[in-house]
Amino acid sequence: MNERCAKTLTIMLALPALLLPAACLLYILFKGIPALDWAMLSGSSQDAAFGSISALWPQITGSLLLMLGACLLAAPVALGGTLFYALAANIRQRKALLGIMHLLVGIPPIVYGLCGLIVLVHMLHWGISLLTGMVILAVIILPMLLMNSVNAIKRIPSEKTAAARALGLSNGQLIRRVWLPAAWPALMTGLLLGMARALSETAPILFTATVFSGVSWPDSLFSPVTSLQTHLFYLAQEGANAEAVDIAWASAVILIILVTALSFGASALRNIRMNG
Amino acid sequence: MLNLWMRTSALISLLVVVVMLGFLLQQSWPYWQHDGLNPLLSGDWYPYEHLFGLAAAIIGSFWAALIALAIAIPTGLAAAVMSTEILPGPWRSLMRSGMELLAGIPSVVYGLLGLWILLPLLQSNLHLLTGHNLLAAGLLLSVMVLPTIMVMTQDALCEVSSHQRDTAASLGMGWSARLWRVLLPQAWPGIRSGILLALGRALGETMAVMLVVGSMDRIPDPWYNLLAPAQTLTSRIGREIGESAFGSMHFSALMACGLLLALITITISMLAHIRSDKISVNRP
Amino acid sequence: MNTKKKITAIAAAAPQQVAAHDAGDISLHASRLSLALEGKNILRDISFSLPAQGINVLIGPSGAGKSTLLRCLNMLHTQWQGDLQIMGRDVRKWPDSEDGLRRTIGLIAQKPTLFPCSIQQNIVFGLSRKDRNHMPENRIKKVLKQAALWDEVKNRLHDQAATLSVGQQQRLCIARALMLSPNMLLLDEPTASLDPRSRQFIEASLLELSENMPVLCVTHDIEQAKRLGGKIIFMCDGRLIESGDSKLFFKHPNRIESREFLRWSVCDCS
Amino acid sequence: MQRISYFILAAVFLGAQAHDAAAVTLHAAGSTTVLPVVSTAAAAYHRQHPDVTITVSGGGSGVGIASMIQHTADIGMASREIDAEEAAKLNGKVDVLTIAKDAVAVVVSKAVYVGGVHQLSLRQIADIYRGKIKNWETLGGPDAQILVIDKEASRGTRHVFAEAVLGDAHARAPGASVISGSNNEEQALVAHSDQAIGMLSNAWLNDDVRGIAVGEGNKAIFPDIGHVRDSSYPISRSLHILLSKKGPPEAREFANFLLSPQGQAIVKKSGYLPVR
Repeated sequence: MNERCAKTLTIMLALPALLLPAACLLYILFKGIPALDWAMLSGSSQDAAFGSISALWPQITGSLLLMLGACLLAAPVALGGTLFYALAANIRQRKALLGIMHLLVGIPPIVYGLCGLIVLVHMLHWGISLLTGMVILAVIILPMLLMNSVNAIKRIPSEKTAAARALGLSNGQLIRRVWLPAAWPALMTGLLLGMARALSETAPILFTATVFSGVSWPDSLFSPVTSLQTHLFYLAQEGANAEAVDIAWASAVILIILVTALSFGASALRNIRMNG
Repeated sequence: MLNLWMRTSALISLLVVVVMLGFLLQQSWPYWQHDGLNPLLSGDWYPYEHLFGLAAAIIGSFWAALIALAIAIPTGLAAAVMSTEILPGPWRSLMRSGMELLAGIPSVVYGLLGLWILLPLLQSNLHLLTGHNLLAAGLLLSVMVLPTIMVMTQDALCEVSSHQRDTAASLGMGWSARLWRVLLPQAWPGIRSGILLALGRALGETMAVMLVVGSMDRIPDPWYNLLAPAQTLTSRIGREIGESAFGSMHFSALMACGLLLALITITISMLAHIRSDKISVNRP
Repeated sequence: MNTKKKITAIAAAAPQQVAAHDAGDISLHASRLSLALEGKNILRDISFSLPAQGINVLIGPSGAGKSTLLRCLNMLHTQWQGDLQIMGRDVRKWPDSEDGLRRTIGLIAQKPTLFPCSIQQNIVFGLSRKDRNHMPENRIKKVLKQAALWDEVKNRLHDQAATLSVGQQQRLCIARALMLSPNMLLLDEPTASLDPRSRQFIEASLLELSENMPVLCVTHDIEQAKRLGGKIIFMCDGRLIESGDSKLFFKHPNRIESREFLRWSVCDCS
Repeated sequence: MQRISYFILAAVFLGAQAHDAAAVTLHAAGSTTVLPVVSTAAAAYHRQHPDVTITVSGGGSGVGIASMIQHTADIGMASREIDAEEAAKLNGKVDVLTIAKDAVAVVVSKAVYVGGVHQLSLRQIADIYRGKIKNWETLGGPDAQILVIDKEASRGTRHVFAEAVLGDAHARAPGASVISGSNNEEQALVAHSDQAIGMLSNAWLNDDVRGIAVGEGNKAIFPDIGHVRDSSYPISRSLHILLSKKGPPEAREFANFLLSPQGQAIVKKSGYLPVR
């Protein structure tokens, strides 16, 4: 009797956790799908005036550019850091590296934005630009990527490494022929999750990389972009304009589809690792 | 070549921390020099009168985070217990996917949800002047940190060995006794890390909070009044950073907010890291 | 509160009633136990019974399903088919649910598993909160003596349990099970990972305990089975092959599988 | 891996550079009151001059002026006059062009307007913002507490409003109960409430957000274009764009476009008063 009470109580407490994901998702889809039609995705923002900007391609392009740039910048550093951890570091350096990564993970994204504003926008005179946004997002996802790849390398059985060493493989050969083939699904999983994270961060790029409108394709790395995330924020403030609100929900749906696709990809890769 | 790459990468990681904290301190230095630590105790923030009191924002940040945790901890723990100890396997992974989905929704979308569902609800049900208040921020944050707590607790519960479970069961301990006396105590280090990470996330969340908190620089009066518009550190930064001139005292004060936020969250994540440092540091 | 007390009272009373009724005859009776997990037949048609006291040894090669059978007996596995009576009572209809059944049967696992607290707290871990707080010293002393551990831990009852050696830990597990005053003791290879001295201690205390209650000890060690004596149950590949008196079994095994096992310590039953 | 990623990075960079060599991108930032005009004009201008792209972002008049000081934008947008401190920093390096005139309307929720509040004197408005009047009943409206909406300190609308009503552009408003940012955000706040008062450019008025007359007795004046033109409405202002004297010539051409009949037509369509 007592046990049943305890279980019922637990389920009651847990109910919000069951219902919330479904409720949030359904509400967003309910609001966003009707507003989402192909006409919105085509054309260029230059054709439309303020508040009725209905072509979302420039925003999607901007978001994807920021995301790809961030990954291209962060991935080599994360991989290099992992190899340093695995091959060159002594115990103290290892602890220090992990400590630094935990420290970086804890810092709120907006603080990265502030530092980017000081150093990149003002001191290096990059201005509000695509490159600034890429670098800031790269720093934000760096600790995630690095910790993930350290774990991936650690999960390779030490016998494999020892056997390769016994065959006289050099560090480079060891990495290329043993570690990468064994760890690539895990590394890719981390990368995909990092991409999802870069797509959903808004605060740090709001005042360092993006503008309200006027960009369909950035001229160079030093020109600003528009992005889905920040577009959503601008539109979210326009509560009274029915059309803007529709577009906001549509943007939310697109953003969630992109993020979910990435994390589903990550899950699929995780399963490959389990099976293979 | 390989060596150079490895060492450069490690150095970059270190450099990021040093550069970030260094420049934050450098830019906020005029602010600290101007008034010392006094502004931490004052709630008056009037940039044009050169009054930069941080107390209202600090108190607001902590209130919002505490409300979030007060809701998310029981719910998250119960959800984790339910999924690992009550539900059969397939349901467990469904719940986990749900949580990952919740965690994947960008914070600005939560802001949109808050603005369009939560605020009108609060305003009409509690008969308030406006739904913009600390409670709204706390409620929104609780949804956002729920996945952190739930997933960390789930992992921690799964790590309790089956030997411990079987032994407790074969001593005739009931379900709730096993939960309270064996599972939760042994999973506590993991749960604690989850809670601390959630606290850090709640303190540092910007977009959603900024849209619903009301942005009034006022210390809640009386101190437990959560139904009036208030301010948080992140919302202050997000709203005002664009309008302050680089190098001005206003800019410096905002950097001080950022530094403060960074120091608080670093302390929290270090606390979470030190005790949960189970990752062995052996050569793979 | 009231209900709970009542149920506890019934559980405590039940065995005595049964004992009076069955007059020290049979304490456990299993007939046609089968268990399939994930489509694999682990146990097939197992029938046996245990007398009201004395030692019983469940022997067989590894993978024979011995541990699984033990876990079925105290309902850690519940999906089995067949009929199982303990103290003359159907285990599926136990008055105080599975937890009450498990308090009546002490199960000791192969790997000593202690909780991260002191030795004394470990001993009283299975009791209710009230009993934990007001446990007389001499009761603890008694169970520790029964488990042949008292002399080694009498001065360090408040030390962390993890500071004990593995052999001592296993005896602590036995003491912890005895603390619940079980009517039966099941042991899953209790000495498999222990040094000879600890093994000796445990075997001695098992023989002593078996004078008052049935003890069922799983082992794959033929020598240990010989030392313990009593009744032998021989299992192989999820089937019960042969059971009977220990001396007879070792001298004249009836079945070819038994002979093979006694000679090579392995057998092929499939 | 590393070499590949740098190659890709370089390719992206060059690709972006080579996209349109003759293209010029101008960046406009500042007041959200001016933003709709500039945003629409920028789109129209781009259609006529495809080689000039103008990106637009908001932030408020303070941002518009600060971005001229910091050289982070080519065109600044401001809905208030430059104050002494800013003028000292600008040091005469910037031209200020007035492109439109506008009234800052005192707005109330529909329920308040319907409930009987059609006009307020400057003194009454000041008392509301100072926290001396807290209920609409005092002013002849419904019995409801007043939701006093203030704006972020950098917003041009607030400067003009505070100067006219409270006597100082930076005056505190201790009676305020919530702070809003952009005009859109404030419009949404007023529309969602039944008891709000706020300040909005008169281009944002609609059925849910009603402007009220300002003044004593029968001398009260509604904030419409006619009263702005003859300067009788007490809370009015000029909308400016700021151009650096050393800035790109394209920025100046765009300014001329804004002052041309076509540009002024956009001003009028946006709800403001043309200057030419």
